[in-house]
Amino acid sequence: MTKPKVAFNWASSCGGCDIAIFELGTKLVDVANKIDIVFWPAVFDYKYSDLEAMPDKSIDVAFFNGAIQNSENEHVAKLLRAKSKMLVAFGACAYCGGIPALANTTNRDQIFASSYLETPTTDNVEKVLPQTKVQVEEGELTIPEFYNTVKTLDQTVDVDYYVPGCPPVGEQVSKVINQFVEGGLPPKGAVLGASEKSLCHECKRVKTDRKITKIVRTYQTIQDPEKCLLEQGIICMGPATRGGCGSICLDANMPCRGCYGPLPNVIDQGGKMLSALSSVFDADTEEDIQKLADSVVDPIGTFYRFSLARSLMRRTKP
Amino acid sequence: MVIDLTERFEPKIVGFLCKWCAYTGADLAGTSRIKYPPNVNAIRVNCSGRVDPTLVLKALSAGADGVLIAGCHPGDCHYTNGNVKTIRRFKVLQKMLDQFGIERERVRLEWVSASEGERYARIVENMTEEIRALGSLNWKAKLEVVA
Amino acid sequence: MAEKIGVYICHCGTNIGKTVDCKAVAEYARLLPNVVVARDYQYMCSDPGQEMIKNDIRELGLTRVVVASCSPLMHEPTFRRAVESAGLNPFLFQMANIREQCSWITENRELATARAKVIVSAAVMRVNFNEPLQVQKVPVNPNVLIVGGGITGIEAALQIADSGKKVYLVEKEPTIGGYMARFDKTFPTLDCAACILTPKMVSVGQHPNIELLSYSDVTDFSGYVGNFTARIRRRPRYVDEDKCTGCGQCEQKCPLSVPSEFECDLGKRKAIYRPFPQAVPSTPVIDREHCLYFTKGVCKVCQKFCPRGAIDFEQEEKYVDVQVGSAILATGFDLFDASRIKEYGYGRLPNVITSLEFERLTHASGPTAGKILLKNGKPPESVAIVHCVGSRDLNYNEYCSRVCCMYSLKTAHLVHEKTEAKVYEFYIDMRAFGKGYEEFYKRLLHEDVTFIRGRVAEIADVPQNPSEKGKLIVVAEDTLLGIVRRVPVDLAVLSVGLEPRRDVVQVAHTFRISRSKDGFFLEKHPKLAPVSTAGDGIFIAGSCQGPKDIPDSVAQGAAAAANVLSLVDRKEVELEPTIALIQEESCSGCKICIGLCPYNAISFDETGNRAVIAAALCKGCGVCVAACPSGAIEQQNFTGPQLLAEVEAICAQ
Amino acid sequence: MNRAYDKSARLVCGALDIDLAELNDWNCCGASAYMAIHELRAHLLSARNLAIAEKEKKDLVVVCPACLTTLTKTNHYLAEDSRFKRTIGAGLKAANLQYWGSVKVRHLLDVIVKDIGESEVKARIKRKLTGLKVAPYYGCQLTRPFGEIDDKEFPTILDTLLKWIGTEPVNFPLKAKCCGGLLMMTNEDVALGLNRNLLDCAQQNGAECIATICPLCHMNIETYQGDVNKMFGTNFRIPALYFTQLMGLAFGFSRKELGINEELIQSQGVLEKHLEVIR
Repeated sequence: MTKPKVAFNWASSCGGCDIAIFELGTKLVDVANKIDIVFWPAVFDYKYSDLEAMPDKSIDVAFFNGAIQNSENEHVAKLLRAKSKMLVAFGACAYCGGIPALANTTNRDQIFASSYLETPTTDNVEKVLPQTKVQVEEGELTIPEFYNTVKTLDQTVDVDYYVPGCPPVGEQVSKVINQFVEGGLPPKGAVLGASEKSLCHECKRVKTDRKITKIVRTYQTIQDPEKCLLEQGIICMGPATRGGCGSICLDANMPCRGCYGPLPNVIDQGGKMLSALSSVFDADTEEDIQKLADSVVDPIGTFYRFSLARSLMRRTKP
Repeated sequence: MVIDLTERFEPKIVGFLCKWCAYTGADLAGTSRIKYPPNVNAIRVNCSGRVDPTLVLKALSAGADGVLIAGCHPGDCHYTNGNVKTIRRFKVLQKMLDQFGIERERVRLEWVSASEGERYARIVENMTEEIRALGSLNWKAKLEVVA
Repeated sequence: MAEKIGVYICHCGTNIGKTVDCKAVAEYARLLPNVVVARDYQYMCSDPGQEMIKNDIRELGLTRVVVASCSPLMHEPTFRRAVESAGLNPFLFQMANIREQCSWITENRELATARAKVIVSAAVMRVNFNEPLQVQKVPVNPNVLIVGGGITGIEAALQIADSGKKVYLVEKEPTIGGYMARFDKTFPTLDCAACILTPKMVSVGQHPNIELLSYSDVTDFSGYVGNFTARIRRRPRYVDEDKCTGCGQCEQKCPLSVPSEFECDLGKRKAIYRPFPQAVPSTPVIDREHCLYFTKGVCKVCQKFCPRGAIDFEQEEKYVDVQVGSAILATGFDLFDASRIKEYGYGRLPNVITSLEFERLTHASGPTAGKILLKNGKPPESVAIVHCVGSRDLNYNEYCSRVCCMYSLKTAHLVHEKTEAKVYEFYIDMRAFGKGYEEFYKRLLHEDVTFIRGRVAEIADVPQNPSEKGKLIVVAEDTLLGIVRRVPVDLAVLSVGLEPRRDVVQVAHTFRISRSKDGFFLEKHPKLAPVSTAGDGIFIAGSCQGPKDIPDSVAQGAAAAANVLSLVDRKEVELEPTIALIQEESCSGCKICIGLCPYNAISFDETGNRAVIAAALCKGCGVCVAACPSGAIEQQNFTGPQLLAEVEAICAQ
Repeated sequence: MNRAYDKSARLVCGALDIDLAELNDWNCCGASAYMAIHELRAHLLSARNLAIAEKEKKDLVVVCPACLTTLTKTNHYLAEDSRFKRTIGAGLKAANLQYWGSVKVRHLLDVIVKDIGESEVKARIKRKLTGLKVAPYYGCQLTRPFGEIDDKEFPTILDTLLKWIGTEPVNFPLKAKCCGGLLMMTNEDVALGLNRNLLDCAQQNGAECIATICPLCHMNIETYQGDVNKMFGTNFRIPALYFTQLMGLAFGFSRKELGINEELIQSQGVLEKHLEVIR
């Protein structure tokens, strides 16, 4: 039996998804033995021209991590789509936009201004901003075009499967790769390597009284490690987030931030979490409710930390 | 007077009306032949407490210029306190919509009893005027332009 | 398989057709996905209209039906029945309201037609996602709760009890009888109120099928049509109803006299009392606020003299739960508080009195034994009767209280009959619409009463000339003469209007029924369902729905009784299946929903680690559906996909 | 005589620690005549004041009931009528102003009685006005048409304040009746008749002076007593004092400071009977 040809790509992301594959540790060797890696720029020296040279559909499966934030990301996404039989959105960024998609609360001009002009450490007297083309003595230099709005992979090209997580946990990664090697894949469009139920289902903390009397941030309180964090006033995205990660954040006394994305029946993770959270506010008068609502700082950053690009609104006012 | 349709922007407003109070109130406005702008398209729900914020986000992202949620006055809810839960969600939603850059005039929570046809008409009229002044939201189309 | 949808656009005569181009809407609908037939017709609710739908279901094999016509509150049941009779599940039908919320709100045909298209497309898109549902049938408990023992409640109670059904009649006061028991004569026949009321009160007291719970109120009312539980608070009388014979010894011996509420504080009663001698039940009640034993710890004279040992100072408030299938609210009205109109001087000027005070003055068993007297004990030489006090006045109540014109005429007649006084009636319009009422007005016109058409501006005590000294000066613009008149009188009787009872908000909450703009309870339909409410199984009758005279109140009491009996004899009722269901495989057990249900219908299954909804308790508000972060709860007939389809259709236009 | 109202109101507010700041660049409220001639422009004038107040993050306190009514009316219309709001908005924009509707308009009397309260007022009393019989005269505009301060037809708020400062408000059934207002210029006979009724009622009920809250009422009562006497053969000499002047006396300010003795009908005799310094 020929080993499946596999590609890994890193687009707009932190690189954690590539690390996640290394995290397989000794298992990585087993995995590597079962597959034939044909493209993995994070690890080996591949050029896009190598990829372009491959025949269409010659790669069996491409794992694509990272969101689409510039023309390079988009180009490679399209390229990999053409060259691969199956394309997998790997990790929160490719699946839902991830942290990079929080850029959708602002826009290119503001990002450039902040990065290249306004930060105190920036020394840019001539106020030079990135240009896609620049003429130098040696000829024309180009860099990719930076987009106003970050997109998910499937908003750019057709996607076969999704693997959530920031990054996907190691145990799930090896399971997923095995699914591709050994078969047993669900129908196209499915989310792999995650549970069909929310994180609450696997969370070991005790849930009792669903009443939120206050909202605090993690540094403002000392957590009870046995009790549900929501009941302690810490916004935990667990109820509105797929499980499967093993609730590792909760074990470290940190709330779920929602990286495993929305549940199967849910079209907008943030909207659902907002609804669930505010429904159990322990306040009945408009005034009291307002007070609690005011203590939710940065709703977008809280409810859509990883899924803004995949949300209904996608970004702030265009 | 002939109204020139091409000139005036007609806001598209999605209304979620609870069947006990607001929807009946809206019916009463009609039965009383009160004239008001036909810009709110009503979706009947049993209680304003059924209105998942996702539905509001859906409407705004799909092309609505505004969303009206209308239920029974606090204390008058047919289901005791469904509307209180609506207030809870609405207050946080409002805060989030601020962040999204959506003007507060576009998404409103109002109380209309079954006998307040006049009030319903006034609310719709007022809301239509305010959104007309703000202009179209047109989220879906604008998203594509700024990509 | 794609659905086959039939769309029917109703003209409703010209109601819709005048402003909506129904043909154009039908043509538009024909092009919508899955629509196989779209027709427009004059009256869809007519027999031929309904037949058209049934035929299409049979012949074209329709799997979904949309009718665009009036509000679903009007004809949804009609069309559901039609669809069902053709073999389609009634919930595969969707109604689009293009009348109340479309054709009637604008005169702009272009806008109305455009809007009708949006409404129809939303219904069509939604109906694709409609699912066949089964209605649940539940038995009807034949027992009936009636709240309020005035003439309306009495009439309803007797009608129902006579048919052999059990009635729980709850009355807040120590006795039944309501306002009617305090009136002297009734218009226009001038028969004595007590003579016609007290026999009925006695019948209530003795009826084997009526359990009278006086001095009590309903604090909680839960359940659903056919199966309600009412919690009734029984306030302590401190007199054992079973032992007391109503001999009246205690009242005679009680040393303490206080102003009598029944007599509008014009007369006295004892600290242990019956509001009036013919009270039903005849058991007295101890007024804890005044009773010397309760205030000072001494006395107990009544206990000493009671031949049956019925006095029980240890009695406590208690709650009883009764199971009923239906309820009639006949909670009546309150009189407008005349002191709110400061310029009329009620409460400030001694000889300005209300019409109810007048009733007590003129009542033979009242504080003056039927003599009409001023505060100084002298008979008045002139009397002004002021209409519309608190009625037809935007500052207070916009509505007409309906009874005041007629009782004012009666007041005039009684003053004329019993005194030598000159009588003036200040009215805005004379409304004498009932049987024999206009004739009564004619009679009064001949009784030497001066009718002045003008709303009274003020009742002053600042004289401007000697003839006004020591008098009340009634100032009004006489709109027939076009001059301002100042009429000096000795006594002014304010014909106060009728208002919702002070506790109307609380009662509306307890029974979860709506109120109309004027504050009275809201009927289901002003013409066709005047004693029904939006709450199935809960009926309203008499002045709690709006001001009514005695004949109308009695008629409504009987009408409500007929409604109740019809419900009881049906034996079972259908419940709307719009309840919430949890999809077991999607529930994560996060417990967000558990505390949200106002009916405690959601419980947690610890072993299965998931929430469970008790279908019988769910009333379908959908709060849990909106809150569930897993999207695991759906509300039947209001599912996410159904509502999203509507939103999308509206936004797509 | 209106200067006396201004002076006394400022002194009283100072004593009560009410920090009054004169509205920057304020204009006429648009009352009376302008409202009748061009309603929209009158509202614009009023809205301009409101907008300036909002910009300065202030609420408005007025002593003139006509200003109160006009400003409140504009506020009400703006809150209820979105078209009106847009029109006014456009007008304000021309002056680089905008108004969101956050400004509250209050009458000083209302502020003193409801916000400052009995104990604060009583704590500042330095002289007794015991037994001074005062007719509390509200005029027509303080409570009408909104009735936000007190009952529209039979207010008692001034009675309450007068009691706090030790005077004896008499029964004055005509307390909210018309003083004749601007009719004094157009239909003097009617206006004088109305005035006579007021004076007569005050005298019948034993009032030694009339406490006023409205500059126009005050002027009519004071200036025209002679004409009333001439026309009706009466002999009224009832001084009128602003409520702030009476408060100022109780608070220990000198008559000169309060503008007392500037009035046409001297109050000296009446006041001297009752004033005594608390030692």
